[in-house]
Amino acid sequence: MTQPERSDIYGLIAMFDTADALLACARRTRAAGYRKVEGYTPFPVAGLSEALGQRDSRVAWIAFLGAAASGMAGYALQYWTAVIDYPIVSGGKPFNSWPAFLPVTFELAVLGGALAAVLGMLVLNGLPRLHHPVFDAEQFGFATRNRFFMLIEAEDANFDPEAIQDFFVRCGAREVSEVSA
Amino acid sequence: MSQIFRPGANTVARAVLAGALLSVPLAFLLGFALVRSPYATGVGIAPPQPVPFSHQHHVGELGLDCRYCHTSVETSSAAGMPATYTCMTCHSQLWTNAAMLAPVRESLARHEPLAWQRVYDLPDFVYFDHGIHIAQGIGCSECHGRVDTLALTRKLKAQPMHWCLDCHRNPAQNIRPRDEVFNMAWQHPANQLELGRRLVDAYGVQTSQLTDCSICHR
Amino acid sequence: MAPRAMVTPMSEHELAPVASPRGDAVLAPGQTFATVEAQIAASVLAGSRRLWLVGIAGFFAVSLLFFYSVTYVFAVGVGVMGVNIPVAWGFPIANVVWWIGIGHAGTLISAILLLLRQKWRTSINRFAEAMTIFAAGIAGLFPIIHLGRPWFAYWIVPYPSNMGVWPQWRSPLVWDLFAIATYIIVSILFWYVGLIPDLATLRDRSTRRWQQVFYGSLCLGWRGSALHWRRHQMAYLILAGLATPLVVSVHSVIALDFAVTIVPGYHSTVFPPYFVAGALFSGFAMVITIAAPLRAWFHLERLITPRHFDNMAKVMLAAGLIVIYGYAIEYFMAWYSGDPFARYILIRRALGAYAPAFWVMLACNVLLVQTLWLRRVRRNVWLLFAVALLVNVGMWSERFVIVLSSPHRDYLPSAWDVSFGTNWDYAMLVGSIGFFFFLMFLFIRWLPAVSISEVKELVREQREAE
Amino acid sequence: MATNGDIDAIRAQLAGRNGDGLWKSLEELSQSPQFPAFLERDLPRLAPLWRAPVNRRDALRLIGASLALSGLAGCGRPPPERILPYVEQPERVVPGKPLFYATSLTHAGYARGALVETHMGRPTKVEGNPAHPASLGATDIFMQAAVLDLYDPDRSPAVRRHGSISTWTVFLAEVADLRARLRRVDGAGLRILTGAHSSPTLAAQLGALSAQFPEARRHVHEPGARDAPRRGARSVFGQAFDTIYRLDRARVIVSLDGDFLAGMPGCLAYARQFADLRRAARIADAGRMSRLYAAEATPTLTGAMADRRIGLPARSIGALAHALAAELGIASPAAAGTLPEAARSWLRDAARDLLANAGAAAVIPGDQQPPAVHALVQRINERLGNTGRAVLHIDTVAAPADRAGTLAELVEDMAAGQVTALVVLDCNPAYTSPLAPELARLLDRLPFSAHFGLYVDETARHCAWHVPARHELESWSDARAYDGTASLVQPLITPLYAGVDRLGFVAALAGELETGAHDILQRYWRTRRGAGGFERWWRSSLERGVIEGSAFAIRSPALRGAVEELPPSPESSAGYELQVRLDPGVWDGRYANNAWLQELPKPLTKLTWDNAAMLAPADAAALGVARGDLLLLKIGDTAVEAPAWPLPGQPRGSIAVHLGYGRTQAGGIGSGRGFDAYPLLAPDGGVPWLREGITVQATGRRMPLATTQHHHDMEGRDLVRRMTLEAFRRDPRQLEQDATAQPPAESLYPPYDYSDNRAWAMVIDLNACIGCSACVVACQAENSSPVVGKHEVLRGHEMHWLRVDRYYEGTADEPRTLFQPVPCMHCEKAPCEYVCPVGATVHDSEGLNVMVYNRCIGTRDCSQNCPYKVRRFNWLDYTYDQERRGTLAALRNPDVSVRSRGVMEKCTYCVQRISAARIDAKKEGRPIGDGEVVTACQGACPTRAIVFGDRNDPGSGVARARANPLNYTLLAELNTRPRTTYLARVRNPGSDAGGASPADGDDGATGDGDADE
Repeated sequence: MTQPERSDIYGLIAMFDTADALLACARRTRAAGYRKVEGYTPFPVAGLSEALGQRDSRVAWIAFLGAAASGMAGYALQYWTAVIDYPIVSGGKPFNSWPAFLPVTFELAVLGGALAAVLGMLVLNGLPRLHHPVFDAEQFGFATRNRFFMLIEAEDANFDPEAIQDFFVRCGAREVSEVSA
Repeated sequence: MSQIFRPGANTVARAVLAGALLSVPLAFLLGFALVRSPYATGVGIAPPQPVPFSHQHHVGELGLDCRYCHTSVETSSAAGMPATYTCMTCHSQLWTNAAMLAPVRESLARHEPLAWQRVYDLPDFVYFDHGIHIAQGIGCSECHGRVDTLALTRKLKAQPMHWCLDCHRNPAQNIRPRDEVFNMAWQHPANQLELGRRLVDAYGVQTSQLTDCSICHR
Repeated sequence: MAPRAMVTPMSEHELAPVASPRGDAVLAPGQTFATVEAQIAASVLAGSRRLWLVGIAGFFAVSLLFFYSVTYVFAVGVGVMGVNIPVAWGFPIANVVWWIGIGHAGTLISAILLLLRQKWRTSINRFAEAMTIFAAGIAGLFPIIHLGRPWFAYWIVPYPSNMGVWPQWRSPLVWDLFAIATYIIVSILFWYVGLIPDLATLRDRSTRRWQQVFYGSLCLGWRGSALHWRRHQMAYLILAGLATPLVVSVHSVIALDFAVTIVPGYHSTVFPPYFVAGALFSGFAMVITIAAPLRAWFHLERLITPRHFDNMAKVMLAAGLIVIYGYAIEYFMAWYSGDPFARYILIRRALGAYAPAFWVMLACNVLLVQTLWLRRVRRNVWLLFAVALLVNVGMWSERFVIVLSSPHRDYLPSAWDVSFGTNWDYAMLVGSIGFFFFLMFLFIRWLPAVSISEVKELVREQREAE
Repeated sequence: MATNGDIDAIRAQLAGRNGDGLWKSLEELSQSPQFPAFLERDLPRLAPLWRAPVNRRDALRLIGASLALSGLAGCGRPPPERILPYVEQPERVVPGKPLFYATSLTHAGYARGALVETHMGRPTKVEGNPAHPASLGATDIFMQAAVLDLYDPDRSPAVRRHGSISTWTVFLAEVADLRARLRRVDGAGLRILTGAHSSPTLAAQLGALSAQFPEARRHVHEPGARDAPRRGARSVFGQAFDTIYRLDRARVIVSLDGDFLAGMPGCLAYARQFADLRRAARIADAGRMSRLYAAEATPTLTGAMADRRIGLPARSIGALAHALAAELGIASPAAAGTLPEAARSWLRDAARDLLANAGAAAVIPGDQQPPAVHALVQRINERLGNTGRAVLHIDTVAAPADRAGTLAELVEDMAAGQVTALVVLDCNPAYTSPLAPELARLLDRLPFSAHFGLYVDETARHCAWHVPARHELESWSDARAYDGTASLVQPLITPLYAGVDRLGFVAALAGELETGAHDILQRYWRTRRGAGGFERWWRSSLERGVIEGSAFAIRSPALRGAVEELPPSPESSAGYELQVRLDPGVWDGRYANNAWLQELPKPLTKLTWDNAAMLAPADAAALGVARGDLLLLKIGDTAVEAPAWPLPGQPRGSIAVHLGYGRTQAGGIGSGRGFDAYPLLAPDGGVPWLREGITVQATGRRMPLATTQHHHDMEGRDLVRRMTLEAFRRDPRQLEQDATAQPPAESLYPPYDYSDNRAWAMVIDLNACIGCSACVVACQAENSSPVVGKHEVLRGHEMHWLRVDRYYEGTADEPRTLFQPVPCMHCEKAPCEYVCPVGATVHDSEGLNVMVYNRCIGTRDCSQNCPYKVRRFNWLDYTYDQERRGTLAALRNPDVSVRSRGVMEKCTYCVQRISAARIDAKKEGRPIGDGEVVTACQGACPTRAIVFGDRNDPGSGVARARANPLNYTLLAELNTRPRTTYLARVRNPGSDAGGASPADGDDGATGDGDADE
């Protein structure tokens, strides 16, 4: 399609009354050929992100890697300090008393995993981001309370305000407004 | 609804977050730097002394042997500081009325000891024994550096515990022939390690024992 | 009390609140997004309350007692506490174990119940988590207070010191450091991650500028987009998955402080599971102790329903039974193993110098708990509150008995002696409790004590339930 | 107690300072006017924590804070330190190397040879002098504690006249006047009162003085004087003798209340000889040991070691002696009837063994027994042919009471106004006598009275003049041992205070002002020995610490007169008897200000800092009192309040109290502790130690008593392994079989291999250990262990690294007493180590369980996990006060770290001595020889019960001892693999059937050969 660049517009946003309405609309976006779509809800709505065709599970992998790395580092630290750097006889036990090294290894693995998961989530979500165009949208304050929003970005290949407008209306949006970039 | 924050806030927020995360390692680094700094170790600081004694002059130029003043260095844990009489053996003849030496003459006259400022001060719970190090072929300069080049005595090497351990773990890297111990100018040969290993065996240095806590702490 | 009026376009949920299908709902019937939000947010955003001021002032005074006595002990030496040879571990250690135990319920509710898809957790997990963080934090202080040279406490941390020496990794005390520190950090992360969306809600509810900035920056600019939620939920689930083994490991490690020694009365393989159970036991007791007044005070009756108390009581009962099993096994093993030393100490426990504490422990943790079999007790909030309170007392006596009584009759009769707390010990114990509630008060005033977004999710599900 | 005024003032001074600043400011404070006073009041000398909380807290907060801050300041630069070299280096003094000097320390007038360790002129530690007959290389608690007395800040620093500071010269002037006045009257009215002393030089001086003043009289007052033995000797020999013993020649010893292991001047030698016939090595080799019968009126170490013990009231001992004599056919079989059955069977067996071992036995009467008993026992020994072999007579050694007047006579004369001038030479009659109050009153009226002593004590307070004496370690003198051997006393340190030598003082009285003690001493010995080669002789005598061949000759006087009848044993229902004994710790009160001795647990009661009224548990029950309940002891019109101490083995109807407490002018440590028992002594000469017909009643009040052992039963745990000699003979390997019967728990980990290195180990022979506790004080002295005070001992905070456990078995009336010294076991699988989070206690390659104080953060997990509970913790700052008071800091062993608050400490096997030996050996390129490292406890032990050395050297004593079949491990079932092991206690009670009499066969204990082959 050929559309003039609308650089002063971030996208079109629609407000829905219920999660179900939003979900229903979301399920139709892909059929309608929209790709750069985002939904906003006050609580996680099951199925929404799938409906919008989002498949990102990198957080899990990041967490797993974090846990594995810091766990191994933990054991390595103990082994190096107790066996290589300064071995001292303590209680007549061998320098590498591996059973006694496991608790710390485990705790560090958990710590690493948790930190990785949270940081990963923040980074992937691009947080912190205190300022964002979508905050300018009318009524958007209710997105974290009891209203449900859907936004189609100007970036979208076939972005056409009028078309999107009545697409949203057809989906039963309570009101549609423009979000300036 | 309207924006609460200006666009710049994003960068600020991220900077703050990153800073918070980085501050922890930075604080650690600062600590390390501090305890290793001359402020803490006293390296290179020549404390004021009653008499501006110059090792450079007495040892470097006149060639006095360490043991002439530090008499008990071979026999005892303490190297020993010269009694006023020791100074006066020469200075009753030389520089007999040099103003610089007035405190020495006074000490003799009043029979009051000279009060020197410690330069190397190990903690009281460290029991370092000069005698055994000398006997096992550790030269003065290994720990004290080229004292014979100092016009005013100052600490040339910080002496933290891990520094002691480095040598106690592998004395071969620092040990030297016994007859070179008091030779300040002695240089480690190229084959030091190989020479060291021979000396360690010859002098019966029991390396396995040198890292025992009880070797230095009681 | 009433939520401030808001300009909200009407949505049919407000028009026709749905009655919950089952009588025994997690939430009271007729809840809507707006109402839950209002109820929860009210406690935070509404103007100051006299009751709150009085309470926090009182607890602050008690915390001062804590800080004074700690300073004194640091200044003069641990000798002012009731410790000696052979009883070299005293109140501080008992307090660590007790506080850590209390600190366990939060994570359990948030993590394990989340994994078990227990919906009823949503109303209580948030402040339970806060409780966990504060309790664990206080627990983390006591080992330091216990030290002879607290100013060298950092030597237990592995760092490249210029002494060239390292921690001694075989020591369970080192494991403690890592366990407790990890536990505190993970709890905070878990709590904060769960808090982010609610902070956003508060940002959008608040009308005063400073509140908007405050909550706005705390929520990191949360937008609630589907992708945010997707990752958020994944991270949250992973945290739960990690926290669950963690919470078990923490009190097991604490138990190992005792179990790995050869002190008769400490040296017992049953300690780890039995300490963990004890932790949940005292933890849930503390949750109830806090939930009951909180609910009455902020009128959260419709969020925290009798069913919550019922469930918590059941968990308490279950944990209590495991604890009782632990007591029994201790005695059984002492008899069965034929170890004369263990036998002797367990008898002295019941009859010796520490007998009073021992019998208090049995009365509270064994007898009293049996009342929880009765639905009437489980459903009567204030009755349950009383039971929970006494269980806390009983659990402290348990820690006290284990820590102090065991070494006082160990191997060589010539070395036997007894030791009891001095005023400083009691000052620190009472003070730490005061400090804990001081922190709780700050929390309920500044942050939503119940998870808004999760309750909303629940509301939606209840609507679909018809 | 500090008024808040003080505190605030100090706070003000401290305000706004931190770290080093505060530290320094505290330094300044110590000079500021109010601080010393404030220390006086709030920080009694050695232990900061004696008094009740409140004000102490303020004081300690300052200290604690400053320490905490300086601890943090530790991160920065260390505070600048100064080095003070000698102006003129003394010969042989090498900084950092100790020197040992031979000298003598006297106790109750008798000398024991000592080798004193000095660091650059500071005496820090006393060892025994092997060349000296009364020491044989061993020491007792009093010798060990002498160095603390030397540095005692409470010692009198100046001459005093009527209580205010004066000078020696002023005193000399007055003495000159006095002498002028006295010369006119030939010294009439001059009296000299001394304690017991054995110094030949002093005797000569006093003789010369009497020559100057014919009319002057001398009096001797020694509370522990041994009059009864001498009076007894005189009654049978017509002349006073001292009776001494050679117990290595006695296969059978019968003690009639005679505590030869502790009470007597020769006790160190006796203990060694006694042990030589009983130590495990000998039992294992020869299967034989001597047998000790002990009858005693109050539990003593001798009774604790006895194979057959019987407790009888003191008043019945005489009857027992008589009955024994009767059994042996010396006396007419009279009084025996009134003795209890137990006593009679004891008697029969004793008599049987004595007869069977005639000539190789000794009967030893107690010093507290009346002369008649001694007389009778002399006859018994004579009859059995023991005299001349195990029992020897020599001329009296210490200043004999019979050539001088007694204190009673002196007081009489003073009352009668016949005394114008009195000189009191180191004794303290205004306290150590029932006549004290009267004497004090009379002293105040006396025109001239001078007191010469270490302290401004009770007597000094009532004398016009007080002259501070020099401590023995500061002065020149000489003295004789129990066997007459003379030895020199030489100064090891320049006097700390303006003290005067004893010899110099007496010389001054004799008008001789210019010659010092050293010259006087040399002059005397020149006259005795002749000038030829004197200097060399003098040097060698000084170096050896003994004067060659000065021992008294053995006399063999003939018996005279007939056996005198002894009163039969009175009915036991004759009410309570009261025995007054010398305290095992503070003796007659002279050591009351010695904190080491005060805090040393008394061997049998384990009581510290107090004395008590010891009574039979049965009597306590009858009176309805328990430990610490205050009793009112009444005799006539004197009444004393004393806390009750039910003591197993104390005979019923008999109460024993210790002297030496209740002092008012002892100093900061000793004043106001316990109760004064002197008023209970019989005022007349009579039998001073026993009072009949005393009434006892409970007051209903209590006082806390600080004891270090609360539990006295082994609870059926096999801690002190013990068996009879018969059992051992039947099956010598029985202990090893026990060990193999229940092998210790297996360990998952392989044992660490020490075979390629030295492996230090210690073995303690429970047959030789007599429980005297010399090792405990020696350990304290060597390792500078702090004293904590009664308040802290009550809280279980005592700091002794080595304790001597005392267990009872049997009945409360006739208990068997077991001693077990418990140092650190240095376990190879040490439970304390693996629980330490910072590795502050770990193993070294020679198998020592080392404690790194400077790494310790004070988790105390190691102590929790130590099954032997040998670790000690610095609960509070116990060394602060010593830091403040220079003299006490000077006592510290420079080779041992000073432990700060919050740090764990424990027995190190004297690692500092091991290091010294290792370094010397390395320098000389040789291995460390066996016996080259001697631990402090080992060196002090009178009986050589402790063996220490390298387990891996098969020739070493310790290796041999570990191979002894009696060797066993304490709590072996725990599998801690200790390096310290014990040799099981073997008793030799024989049996009524007369089996296993020590008589059968010759165990080499005959002839005159020393038994330690």
